Amino acid sequence: MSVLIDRDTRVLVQGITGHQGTVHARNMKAFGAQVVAGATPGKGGQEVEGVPVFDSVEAAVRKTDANASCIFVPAPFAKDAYLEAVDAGIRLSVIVTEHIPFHDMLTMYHYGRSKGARIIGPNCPGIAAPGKSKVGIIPNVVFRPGRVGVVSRSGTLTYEIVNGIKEKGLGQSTCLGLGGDPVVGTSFVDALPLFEQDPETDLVVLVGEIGGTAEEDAAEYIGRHFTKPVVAYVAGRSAPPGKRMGHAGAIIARGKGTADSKLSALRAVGAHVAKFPYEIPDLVAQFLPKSSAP
Amino acid sequence: MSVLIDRDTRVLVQGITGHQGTVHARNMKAFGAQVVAGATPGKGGQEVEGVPVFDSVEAAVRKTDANASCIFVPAPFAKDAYLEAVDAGIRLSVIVTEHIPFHDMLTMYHYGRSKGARIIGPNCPGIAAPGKSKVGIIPNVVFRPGRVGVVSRSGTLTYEIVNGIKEKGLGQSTCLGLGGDPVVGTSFVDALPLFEQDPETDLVVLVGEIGGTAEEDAAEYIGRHFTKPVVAYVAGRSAPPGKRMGHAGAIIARGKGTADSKLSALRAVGAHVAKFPYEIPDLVAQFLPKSSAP
Amino acid sequence: MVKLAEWRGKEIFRKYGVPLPRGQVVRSPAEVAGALQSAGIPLPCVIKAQVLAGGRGKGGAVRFASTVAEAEEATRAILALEFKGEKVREVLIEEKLPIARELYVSLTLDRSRRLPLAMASGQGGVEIETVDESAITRVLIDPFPGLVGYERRRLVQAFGVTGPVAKSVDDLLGRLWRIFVEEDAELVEINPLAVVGERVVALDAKVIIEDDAAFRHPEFGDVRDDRTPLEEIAREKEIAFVQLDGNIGVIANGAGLTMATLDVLAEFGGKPGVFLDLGGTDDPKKVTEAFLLMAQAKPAAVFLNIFGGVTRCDTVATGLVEAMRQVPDAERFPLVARIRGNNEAEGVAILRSAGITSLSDLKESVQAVVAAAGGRA
Amino acid sequence: MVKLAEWRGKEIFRKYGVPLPRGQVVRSPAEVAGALQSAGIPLPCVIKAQVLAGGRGKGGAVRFASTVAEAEEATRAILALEFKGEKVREVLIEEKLPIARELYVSLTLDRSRRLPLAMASGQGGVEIETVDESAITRVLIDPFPGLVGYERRRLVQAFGVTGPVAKSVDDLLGRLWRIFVEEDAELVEINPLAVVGERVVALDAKVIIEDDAAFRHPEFGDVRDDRTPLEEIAREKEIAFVQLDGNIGVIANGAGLTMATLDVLAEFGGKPGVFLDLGGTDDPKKVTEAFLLMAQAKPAAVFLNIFGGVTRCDTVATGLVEAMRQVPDAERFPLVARIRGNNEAEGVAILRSAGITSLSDLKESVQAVVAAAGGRA
Repeated sequence: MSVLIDRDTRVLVQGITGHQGTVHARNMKAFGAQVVAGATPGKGGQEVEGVPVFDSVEAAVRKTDANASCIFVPAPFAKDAYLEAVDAGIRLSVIVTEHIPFHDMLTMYHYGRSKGARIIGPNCPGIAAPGKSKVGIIPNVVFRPGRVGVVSRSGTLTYEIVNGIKEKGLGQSTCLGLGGDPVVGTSFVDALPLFEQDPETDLVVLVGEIGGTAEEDAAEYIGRHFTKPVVAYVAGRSAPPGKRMGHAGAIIARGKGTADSKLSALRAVGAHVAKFPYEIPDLVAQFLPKSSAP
Repeated sequence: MSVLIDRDTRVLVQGITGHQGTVHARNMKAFGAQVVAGATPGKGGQEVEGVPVFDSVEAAVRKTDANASCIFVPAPFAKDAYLEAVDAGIRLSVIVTEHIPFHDMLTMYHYGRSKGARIIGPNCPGIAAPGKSKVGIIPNVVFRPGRVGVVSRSGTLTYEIVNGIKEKGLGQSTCLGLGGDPVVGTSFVDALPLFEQDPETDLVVLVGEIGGTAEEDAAEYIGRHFTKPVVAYVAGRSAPPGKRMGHAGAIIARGKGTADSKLSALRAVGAHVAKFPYEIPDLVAQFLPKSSAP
Repeated sequence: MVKLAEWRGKEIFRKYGVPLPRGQVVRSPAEVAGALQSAGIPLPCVIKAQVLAGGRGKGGAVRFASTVAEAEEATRAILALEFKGEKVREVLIEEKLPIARELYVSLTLDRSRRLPLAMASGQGGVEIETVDESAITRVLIDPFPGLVGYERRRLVQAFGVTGPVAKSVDDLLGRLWRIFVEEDAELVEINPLAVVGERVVALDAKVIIEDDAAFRHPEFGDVRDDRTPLEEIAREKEIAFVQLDGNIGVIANGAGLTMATLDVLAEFGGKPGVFLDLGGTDDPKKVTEAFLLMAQAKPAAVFLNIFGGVTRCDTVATGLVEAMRQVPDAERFPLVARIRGNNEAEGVAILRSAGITSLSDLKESVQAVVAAAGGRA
Repeated sequence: MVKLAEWRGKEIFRKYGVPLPRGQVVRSPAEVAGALQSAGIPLPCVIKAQVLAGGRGKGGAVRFASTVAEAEEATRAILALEFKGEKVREVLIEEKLPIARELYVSLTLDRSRRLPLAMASGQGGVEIETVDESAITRVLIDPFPGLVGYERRRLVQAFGVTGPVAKSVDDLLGRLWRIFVEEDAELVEINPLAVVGERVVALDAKVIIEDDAAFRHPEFGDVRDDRTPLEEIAREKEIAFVQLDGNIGVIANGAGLTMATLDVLAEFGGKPGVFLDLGGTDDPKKVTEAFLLMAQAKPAAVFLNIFGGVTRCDTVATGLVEAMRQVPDAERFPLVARIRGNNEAEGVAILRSAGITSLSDLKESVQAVVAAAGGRA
């Protein structure tokens, strides 16, 4: 069992007829994911990358038993797309869309939660479990099946880190990109228990960044409950306060959210902290339990 | 075990300092209920009927471990009082208050439900389990412990029926007054499973009235799942369409909600239908399983 | 229920930006010419009686006019109508639009599901009860997050419209939802909703504000609704009072008990004329007030059925005796009482000493009051 | 972030009925006398610079005047200020109220709990960061059902006010909640909230509208915020672009990678001058546009760090080469590139053939760019 997805995951792509939706539907299929349906209002009946498109999520679920969705719908309509997925019974949605207003996200998160549904993202690369499935946009080529879990708030930085782990001759169990927004559906403290319980993960790489207290919360959780080795990196040590550094969530506000605060919290609970991203693969190799398959 | 409440139920009275709140706090105590706290904003520190009063529900729960509330707060403030109870961890609230706007009740119901909380009412007499506890305003004198369950949309009519059962030498397990509003927290279909599962109930008296389709829904449930005998009565056979008959929910609207529709649905699933309320005790005596203790 | 006449419903629609025909309310033919001009209503125009009952079209309460003089004449004629028992006090004059299609849309409450319910049909302009179920689309709405985009799309699809008309419907639905919630409505209905060119326009407006939420909407305090004058007074006094077709007044405590009493009465040949639910009151003054109101309805006889649970029988009896003392001779009625429960003996004693018949069996009491009413009829 | 100046925040407050001092904005001393009269502002009055930076009181950007002439003079003086680097364009003139107490209240987002957070303190008029935690009451608010009565009561209690003042605060809190939600705010703050007689009045207003929700609020389209001119242009082009204190421009793809690159640069003695996140773009035109913007910031050197995952290295290289061709001589800068991943070989070849240094080790590349920037400084 990988984390959140496996070979049986049946993926619906919301917004499949757009450029991004089409490209990544193809990539997910190439990675081995079961992409069973697409949904775009008014485009029902078409096929995209060999995948049937439906007018509504309800119809897509009814006809294909899709049980996870990947959302590429533009920000002004993303809330609606997600609520439609929840009401149609989808319980896992990866939201790739960037620039969703956080007030919308509050509604999405709390409504979804009341129905037992989980969001990964928004503004995130999604989930990939090499050899099994992928819901999202993480490049296929960086992966190799293995026993390292990766959980991150970044996109491209994560790809480079995952690629570095591969180049070191190691592989990944599941890589989870949580997204760079101030309000995310799944945060480190939500994700870590999944890795703790996953028998295929022996070590977790945690990639944080400035803004908020997700890393501090993670450190508290790690100190109390997490038994596997953690390699951690936090981007933004040199960022000035009050500026949004590319991600809506990457901002030091009123003295809160500095890299130093996060790093010292993580160090205090025994995480192996990398100063530079290129040190991560070495740390992984050093602390990965020796019993791990390569 | 009775239905919903028992000897361990710790009752908080919201609005205890008002006339109704005070009177019924006293009556509940006289019935044997553990009334452990009252709450009225700004009146914290007082005592009413020997019960300590708190400014907030949160404080009342923290200090007294109250686990059910009985709400007498006036309609414009009832929504707030209920939400406060839910947020303080109360999972059972009897709302006696009449005239709560149904839009408020929609919020209360769905918010409460998302937290796993249950409402009895509003505009209802509440719950009484003779010999055990009472949350609400049903008169103490009509009861006698026994094996007849009563579930009803009416108030006084129920008292008279319960009293009739007592005068027949029989007694009640639990009496549940659901309230006369169009939106109630607990309807017949929500209540019947509780009586089905209650080993102390051998027969259920169902007292309906015109308006809505709660009795038709109940009939469907009874036909499929209910194994105990049901004696049913529906008030309002002679009521004209389009008029609210005292209860906000008692209205035949656009052809829906007639007594005939309800009575024929109940008859069709084998309920023993009383034409007049005074026939109910006889029917109960006739159909109560012989093994029942008196 | 606070049922709003079409023109008041449309005032709300205007406030929320729902597209409407140009129109104005007048209360006399003399206002017609000015209204046409000030509201910019072109000819031909439509003149509609502002009454709460339905079926105005067939009932002669809607007319068309091609000239100002015709409009004045139509207004005069309609203001002279008594439509299904209701005097016409206002007339709404509106432009006559070129209608491509008539649709139906409404928001109401699904009591069983405890959710707002949207209904849409491509077959508007007729009573929705007569439309085949297969031609009606129903969408249940979660109060949180409210009527969302994909639900609106399903409703739009029910109309089979596309392009700008679909956009216009989608926009309209969002506005109706806001009205439903913010105005505490129990019904918001547009029938017909007309397709006019590339947009939809609300030709009619049916809005009912929930009675229990009236305290949040003092602006509707003057709405008379379709209550009788006595029902109106009862409402002000917060007494549940409904006038019916028969001649026997029924007073009981509790809505269920009062209804049940009516049922028994009807079964034994009585004709209920007034439903009066005393509620949980314990206050003799309130009882007196209720009886005086009952007297004004001039029943042939009155049946009082009280079960004293929370209420005490003796205080009800005291209130009743006081009321009978105050009732003018012209409004006197024979009275049969049945009071049981709390302080029953004291109550019965009070009644008997005032010469009021008091029985304890329901069937017997009902038969007595039917006889009393018949004897007087 | 769309940070609104005090007067614009107060325009929103007014729309939602938040009590304010009488006041008016002026843009020149000549408007002062008219403003005092038309807004009915009594003397003495307060004159406040409309700038985004805090600490106006101590910084001479708030003055008092007892006569019209004094008010004009104060306006002239303040309009001449450059406050913490920001030119003063508007001045807000307001009545000076008799203040009994100064309170603090705000609504913001608790990211960890994913809930709106209300904060209240009886110690207003100072920066909330300097107030002791024990003097701050925090209430998390569920978006459904919103800020409810008992939560407002807890906030009111934080102020230790009662009677009509408490009622005024309770009413205010409901209005602030509506602003927070309906205006898509990320911060609504009143500091100080003044007790004046039996009510509270918002003396200051700090409202930040969320950037991502700007599409729902075209009315704030002209707000300049505290962005630099180049940041303003970048925002219009939807490029994540932040100007910093140093002299080296950093272009990377992805916020995390760009931040990490800055960190490495700083560690090896470089001084980042521009943060430019290309995002997930694959479009050479967009890359060209980003480079031209970077050139305008006149960096001493530029470091390009690309990991091609979704992005292709060759298209980035193509865009870069095209940009270097278009950059005017005056804006030329030394460039070090590191591109890895998707189509890496093709990308490197394109760069090398255009004479651009391309290394693959991050540390080496960073050292090279630091040297290049130093050589030019």
